[in-house]
Amino acid sequence: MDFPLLSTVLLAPLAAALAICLLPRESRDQIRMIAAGTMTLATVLTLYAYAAYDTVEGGMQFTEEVPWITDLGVTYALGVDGISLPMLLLTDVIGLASVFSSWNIEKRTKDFFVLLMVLIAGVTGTFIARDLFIFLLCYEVVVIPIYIMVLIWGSTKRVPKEYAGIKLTIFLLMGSAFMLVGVVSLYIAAGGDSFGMEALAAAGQSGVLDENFQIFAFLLLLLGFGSLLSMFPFHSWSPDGYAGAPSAVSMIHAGVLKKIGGYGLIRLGLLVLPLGAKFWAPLIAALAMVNVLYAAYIAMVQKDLKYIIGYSSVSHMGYVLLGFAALNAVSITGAIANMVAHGIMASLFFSQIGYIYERTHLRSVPELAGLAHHLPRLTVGFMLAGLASVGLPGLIEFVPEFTIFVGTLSVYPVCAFLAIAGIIFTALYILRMLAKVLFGPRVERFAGVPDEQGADLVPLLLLGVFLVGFGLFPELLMGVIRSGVTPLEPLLAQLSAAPAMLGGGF
Amino acid sequence: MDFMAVQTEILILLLLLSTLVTDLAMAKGASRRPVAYLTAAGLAAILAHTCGLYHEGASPVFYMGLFLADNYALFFKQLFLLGMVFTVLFSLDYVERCLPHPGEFYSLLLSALLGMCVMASANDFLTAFTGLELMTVSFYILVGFRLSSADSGEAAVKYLIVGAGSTAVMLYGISLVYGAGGSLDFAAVSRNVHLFTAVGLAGVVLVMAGFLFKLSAIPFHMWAPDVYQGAPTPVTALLAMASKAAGIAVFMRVIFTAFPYLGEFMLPLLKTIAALSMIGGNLLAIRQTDVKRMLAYSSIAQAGYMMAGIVAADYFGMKAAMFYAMLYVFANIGAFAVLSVVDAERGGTSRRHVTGLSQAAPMLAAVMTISLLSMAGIPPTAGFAGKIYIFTATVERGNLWLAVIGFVMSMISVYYYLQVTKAMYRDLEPGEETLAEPLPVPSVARAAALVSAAATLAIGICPESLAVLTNFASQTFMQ
Amino acid sequence: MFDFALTHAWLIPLLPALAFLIIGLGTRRDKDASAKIAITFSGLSFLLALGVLGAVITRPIVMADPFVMKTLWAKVGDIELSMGVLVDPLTAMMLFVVTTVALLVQIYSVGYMAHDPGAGRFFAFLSLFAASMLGLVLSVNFMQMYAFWELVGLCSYLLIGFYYYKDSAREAAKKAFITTRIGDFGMLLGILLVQLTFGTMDFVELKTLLPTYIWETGGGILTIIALLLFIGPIGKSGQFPLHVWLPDAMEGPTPVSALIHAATMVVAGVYLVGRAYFLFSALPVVLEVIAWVGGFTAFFAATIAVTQRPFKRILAYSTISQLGYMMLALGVGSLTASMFHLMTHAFFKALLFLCAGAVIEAMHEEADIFKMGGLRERMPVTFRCMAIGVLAIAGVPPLAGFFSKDAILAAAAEVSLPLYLLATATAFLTAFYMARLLFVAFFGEVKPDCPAQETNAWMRWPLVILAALSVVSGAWGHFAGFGEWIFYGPVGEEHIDWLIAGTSVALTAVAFYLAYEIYVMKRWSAYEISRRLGVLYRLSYNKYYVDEFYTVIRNTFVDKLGAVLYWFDLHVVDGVVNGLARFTGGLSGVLGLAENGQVQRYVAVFYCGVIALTAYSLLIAAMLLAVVGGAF
Amino acid sequence: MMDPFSLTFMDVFRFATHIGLAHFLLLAAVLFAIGLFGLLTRRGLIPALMCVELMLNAVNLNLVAFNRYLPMPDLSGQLMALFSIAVGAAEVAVGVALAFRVYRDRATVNLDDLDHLKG
Repeated sequence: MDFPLLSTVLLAPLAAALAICLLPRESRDQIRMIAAGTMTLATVLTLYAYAAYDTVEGGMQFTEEVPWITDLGVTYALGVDGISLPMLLLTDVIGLASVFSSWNIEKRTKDFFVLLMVLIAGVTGTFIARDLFIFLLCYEVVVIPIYIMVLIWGSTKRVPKEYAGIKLTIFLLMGSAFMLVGVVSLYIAAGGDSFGMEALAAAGQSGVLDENFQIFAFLLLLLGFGSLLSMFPFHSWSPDGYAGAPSAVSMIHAGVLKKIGGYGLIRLGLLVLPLGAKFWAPLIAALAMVNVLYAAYIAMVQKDLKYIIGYSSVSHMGYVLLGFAALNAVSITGAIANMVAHGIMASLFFSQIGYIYERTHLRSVPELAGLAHHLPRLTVGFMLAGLASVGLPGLIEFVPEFTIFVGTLSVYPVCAFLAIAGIIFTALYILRMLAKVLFGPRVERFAGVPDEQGADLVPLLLLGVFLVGFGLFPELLMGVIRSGVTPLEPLLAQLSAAPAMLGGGF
Repeated sequence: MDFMAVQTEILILLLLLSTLVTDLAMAKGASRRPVAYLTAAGLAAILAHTCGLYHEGASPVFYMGLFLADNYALFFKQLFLLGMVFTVLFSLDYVERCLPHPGEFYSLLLSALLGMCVMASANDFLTAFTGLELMTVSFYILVGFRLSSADSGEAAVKYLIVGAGSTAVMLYGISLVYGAGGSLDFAAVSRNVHLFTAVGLAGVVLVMAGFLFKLSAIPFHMWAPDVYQGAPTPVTALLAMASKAAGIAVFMRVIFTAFPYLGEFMLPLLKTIAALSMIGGNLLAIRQTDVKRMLAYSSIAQAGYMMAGIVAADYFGMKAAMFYAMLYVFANIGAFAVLSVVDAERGGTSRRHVTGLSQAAPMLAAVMTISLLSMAGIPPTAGFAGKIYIFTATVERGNLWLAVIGFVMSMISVYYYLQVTKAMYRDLEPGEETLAEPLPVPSVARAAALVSAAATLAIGICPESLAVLTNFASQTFMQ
Repeated sequence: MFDFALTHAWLIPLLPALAFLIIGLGTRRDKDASAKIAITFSGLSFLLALGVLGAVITRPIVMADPFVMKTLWAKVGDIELSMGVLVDPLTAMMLFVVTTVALLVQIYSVGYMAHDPGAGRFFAFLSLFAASMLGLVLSVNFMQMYAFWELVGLCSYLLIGFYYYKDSAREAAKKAFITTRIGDFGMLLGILLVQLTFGTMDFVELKTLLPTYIWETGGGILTIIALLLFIGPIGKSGQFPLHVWLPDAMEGPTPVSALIHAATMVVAGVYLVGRAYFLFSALPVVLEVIAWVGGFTAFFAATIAVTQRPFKRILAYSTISQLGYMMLALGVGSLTASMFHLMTHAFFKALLFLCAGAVIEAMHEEADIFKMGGLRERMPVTFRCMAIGVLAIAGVPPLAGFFSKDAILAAAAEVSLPLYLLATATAFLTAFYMARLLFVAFFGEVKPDCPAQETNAWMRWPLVILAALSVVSGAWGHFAGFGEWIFYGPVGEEHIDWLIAGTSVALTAVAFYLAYEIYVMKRWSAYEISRRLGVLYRLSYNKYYVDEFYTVIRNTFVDKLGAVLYWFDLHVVDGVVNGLARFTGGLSGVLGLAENGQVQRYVAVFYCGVIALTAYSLLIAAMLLAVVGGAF
Repeated sequence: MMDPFSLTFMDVFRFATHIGLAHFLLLAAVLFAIGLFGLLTRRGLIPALMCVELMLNAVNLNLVAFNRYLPMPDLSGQLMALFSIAVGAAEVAVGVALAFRVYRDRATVNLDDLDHLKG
């Protein structure tokens, strides 16, 4: 390892945060430029890593290892494989887009970008960590900046932003409390000498951790990752939180942070506690099905754009959960791909909603109409995101969704059937929203609203490129993910051979 | 009679005397800043001196094993010294403005410190008791030191009444243990089989009650909120970190040297108390609007966490508790440094008083947030590493439920810590604009706050250094 | 040259896609340039399609041995999702039809959209549609077909909603998308089951795997798969009960109606069944379902068309009806007849719609046929083309419709008498309402303020070409051996059953006569007749209240249920969360009550703790005593 | 340990006439309890301090009695009692000083009235 690429990607935002700290409050332009420059650098490096990743060889690449806390067995170990690399890419792309989405923030600009950079660094860390301690550390680092950002730059709609912020924070932290217990007991049970994910996974798969323990520990992890992934009934923080948060936070939160839940379930739940995963999978599948339909139904009666997308993302996370629960190579590939797809799509949505809100201070569907007349670019952004979330081919969501369906239908026929029915409801609420907001007669009130240009256009272009690019050439995404999932196949085969315990066949 | 064993105490005593003399020598009404600088410089020098006292092998003992200057004691003494130095520094301005007779204030701080150091080194009940009382009586006065505030007097009286009651209980316990164990020496007591009789066991629990009072563990916590709230802010800081740490120091030594064979008997008790403290402290803190009072409840919960480390009853747990005690010092310094400045400038420590601090003094707000997050155990602050140490030790001994309570309650605690953060960071409402005006922050206090926050982050990111120290200290003790 | 076309068949969808990109990213604002680009690329695509047709004929490529090229699109697990081209006579015919109609419609649109500021966007969408439809036609597997199936649905959505500022257009677009989505849901399930059952979605592979599978395991699951797959065509091809979107889709610009909602996209469902006919034909139950759905839809839609007034809506119901015919043909086992009718229908229905466009444009967006009249004189070319279209669809020999419809009737007669009767009745109704349309709009007096003028050349020439195709395609297909070219199973005998043909021609004549008497000679009052028919008339006029039924369903099962669930979310799920928070806060308050400031209370609590501890220690001591014995 | 039900009159008599360790312990316990009772019930600050003093003296009695009656190696119990007396004195001194201070602030030394800090 010559150049510490991942460390650079991880630490660059922190360095930027520090640099911004040292600037005077008034130099807003420099602050923005630093943030944008740093994120561009990180994105370019990540893209390089994505391109240079050897999918044939697979496994952890770009690894870095420095012993850190020896008496706990913590190592500063970074690395990416086919599962984490797409997530890393997602993080940096959305991070970059969110910087531009926040371009026009004039209120306490300095504080905002410091927090945003810390947030991005935290999320980045969770995906590239190969050590559980670092994973947890980075994850929890993220929560507090979000709270402060909601508090200062958030907006009060259905619920006060203070409520939304604290709900989100406490919910996630409560989840992480269970997760911490799970992780600590895991660490002890595996011998208490290493937090390294590979070491723990080896312990889990070789039978050092007995089945009862795995079942128990997985439940704890599920509580943590499940609430992060807004699994029913732990989802209620998510729409409120997104509605309260400034758009950059919504973007990162819906786009990336939520995915830590799915990523963690695979990285820890499946790899370290395979028997636990096997035990709880049917329950997860049932809840996933509820997620898909329940949230879609609720999204249908929402008025606030952010609530619609909030519930929509709860609904989409149901597919991810379902993919996970089916525990086969295809469905898990689909789950990972779906996380990427939803990340790009949801953050595009939030950036566009953010733009509307910034310019009109309106977010309620009944109050908006006919924006297509005045804001054609925004319309394109909205349509792209909307159509992607409907699952149209040529856009990013199609192949992942299809993959999940293929992977799950044979395992959980009923759940999958109902979840697939979700595509109808998704179409229903998305199209209703698009129709109402974008189309219809010209409304003179919006005549003076300028269309997106300059920095405002960047999120649309950036996310749009990935939305369409991965849609038209899914192998760019699926190839990398496949190299990450292929090593799991023996484990998954072993699992599927074992009988289901919690009443299979939902 | 190895006087080298008591060199730290002797130095502190000398410093104490010199502050008294200096104070007397100075003109009436003159600023007592020189005394403060003398105190701080002297303490810093002693702290530097103690760094050289860590040793391998046998520890120096003073007078028939009454007083043991081992690495364990040394660690805690450094902890007290550290807390004291920072407190003196960040409260310079506060003391000058809010307290009468600042010279005597420093002398009393030093006598409390002396008491703590004696406690840390105590190797029999007599020494422990003496140290404890030296500290406690000094604190009675310190708590009531803010003559301008009636609350301060009330707090002192309450502390005195409850504290005297607890002293009586502890003494009664000591007398029973003495009767059963036939000695006041820890090691001698531990060897006496009569400790397992009704008298012996009753004595043991009464002694423990006395120490638990110092730790303000539930149900011996009732005094803490009132006293913390009423006391002058620097004194509150010391109560929270140093007094508590001294309690922990002597408590652990008593448990592990005097009653080492009583594990089966005591552990369920201690676990219950730890759990109660974690739950009760955090729950009670939720409704508080005064930050100092909230920190009092929070300190009850912190005592619970440290006890959770102690009940692991092994080297790891002890190390974890020591680690936690140390990082708690830094967290407290940060929080109270900010509070002292706010208290001095705005005349109070309620949430109302810290409102808008992120604009009035962004650095202080950041330090406050970091310190509170460290108490809550959110990374990358030291508290996270501390909690991981404590609860890995706890889980390792099979007490998973304690870890569940600990983690869940610490997340609940984030709620009330964030209420403070919220007050500092939220948008100001109309009519509150004055709160955004820059707050004059004394440079020494600023430096102290910054250093503590930096230390909190440094320990959080790189816990190894401190862990090595605690390892070393606890190992020699366990031999 | 033909080989070049064949090996570059993938360019056929790609060229219009390219046009979409160029227009979308570049020339969107420049109407003329956009039109030129769209037409150029469509033209190239048309030429390639002709080349492919040539290759299929000359090589020859037969149904049993298609030409296949494919490339890996994405690989998940061990499932390979590929994209590619499959060329056989069926494909070639479809390519020809689609590219021809698309090209003509685009030319027509130059005239039609001349004054619309959004013309650039229009051409972009049309190109995208052509690309998607051609991709669908060339599909090598179910996944590809589903992908393009969705894309044509998208284009349809975009084009129906082209006049996005009109509420009705916006609603119609939404309705179209969602209704077809319901069908897609079934189809997606079917496709997934195909993949799970056979481990492949490739048409060629499936075709070889299927017989063994049926032989080994029977048809149980296959029947389910096929029925699920068929839900897709029900949605897309406007079969009952998912036909409701198609009449509303006429909100789009008329060229769109011609291209998408008459000639090409709506037949995608028929094409899918045709493409997967190896599967459907192996399952008699499914075939029966298809036949009855088709037959019923054909008749049902025809009865509605009889009473409608808007020009395009009549044509829309006519389309539904004709699609029903095609399904019927498939259901009774004649791929040939179905595809034949598909082709002829594409030409004459496109013709009819383009005529409709011309008329409506000339009438300044007036759509009600009873407000027209005498257009024959004002728009002679349009009238002649329209007449040809009407005669063709009515099945008057020797126009195209005669041959294809006759083939269907003959096939139906072979299988089932009720179906045959249903189809014949439909034929009668078709002739009647088409005649009604023609007579009401084009005959009679010219209304006083009628603004109609003959259309411009851009619009006229495509009409003429389509009219010519409507005349010759039937005879050409019949005599050139369509049935030996596109078929499944044994080669069908190409002959005309004179009894059946005679019956239908006679019925057509009667229908024309009746219409003439009612609407031109006014011998009987149309109003009187409708009044006499009473309920039947109202049912037909109100489209059997299917829309209203769906509205009720949607209101109760979607919106109301959504509201209920939202309530549940707010008050139960969130209620628990908030309740827990409130409980914790409340607990804090209650516990805080102990802290009342009274120091003696504090001391008391302290001593309670001490007493509890002491009691515990004494208990332990007693237990120790009991175990060990001895005394202090 | 004696079984209370098998106590004879002689046992009671012996206990009443032969003063030993048990008597001192009992006395100390009673004194302690009295002090505690006073601490909990007396409303004045000064009486409360006196009660604390009583409790401390009970402990001293204990220590001295143990040292006298049990075979102890040294005089540490008595030593402890001396320390305890000193500490008690210090506490009372501080206590009285605080009483003055509180009286100056609040014009009362009634413990019930010192309830500004609560909640």
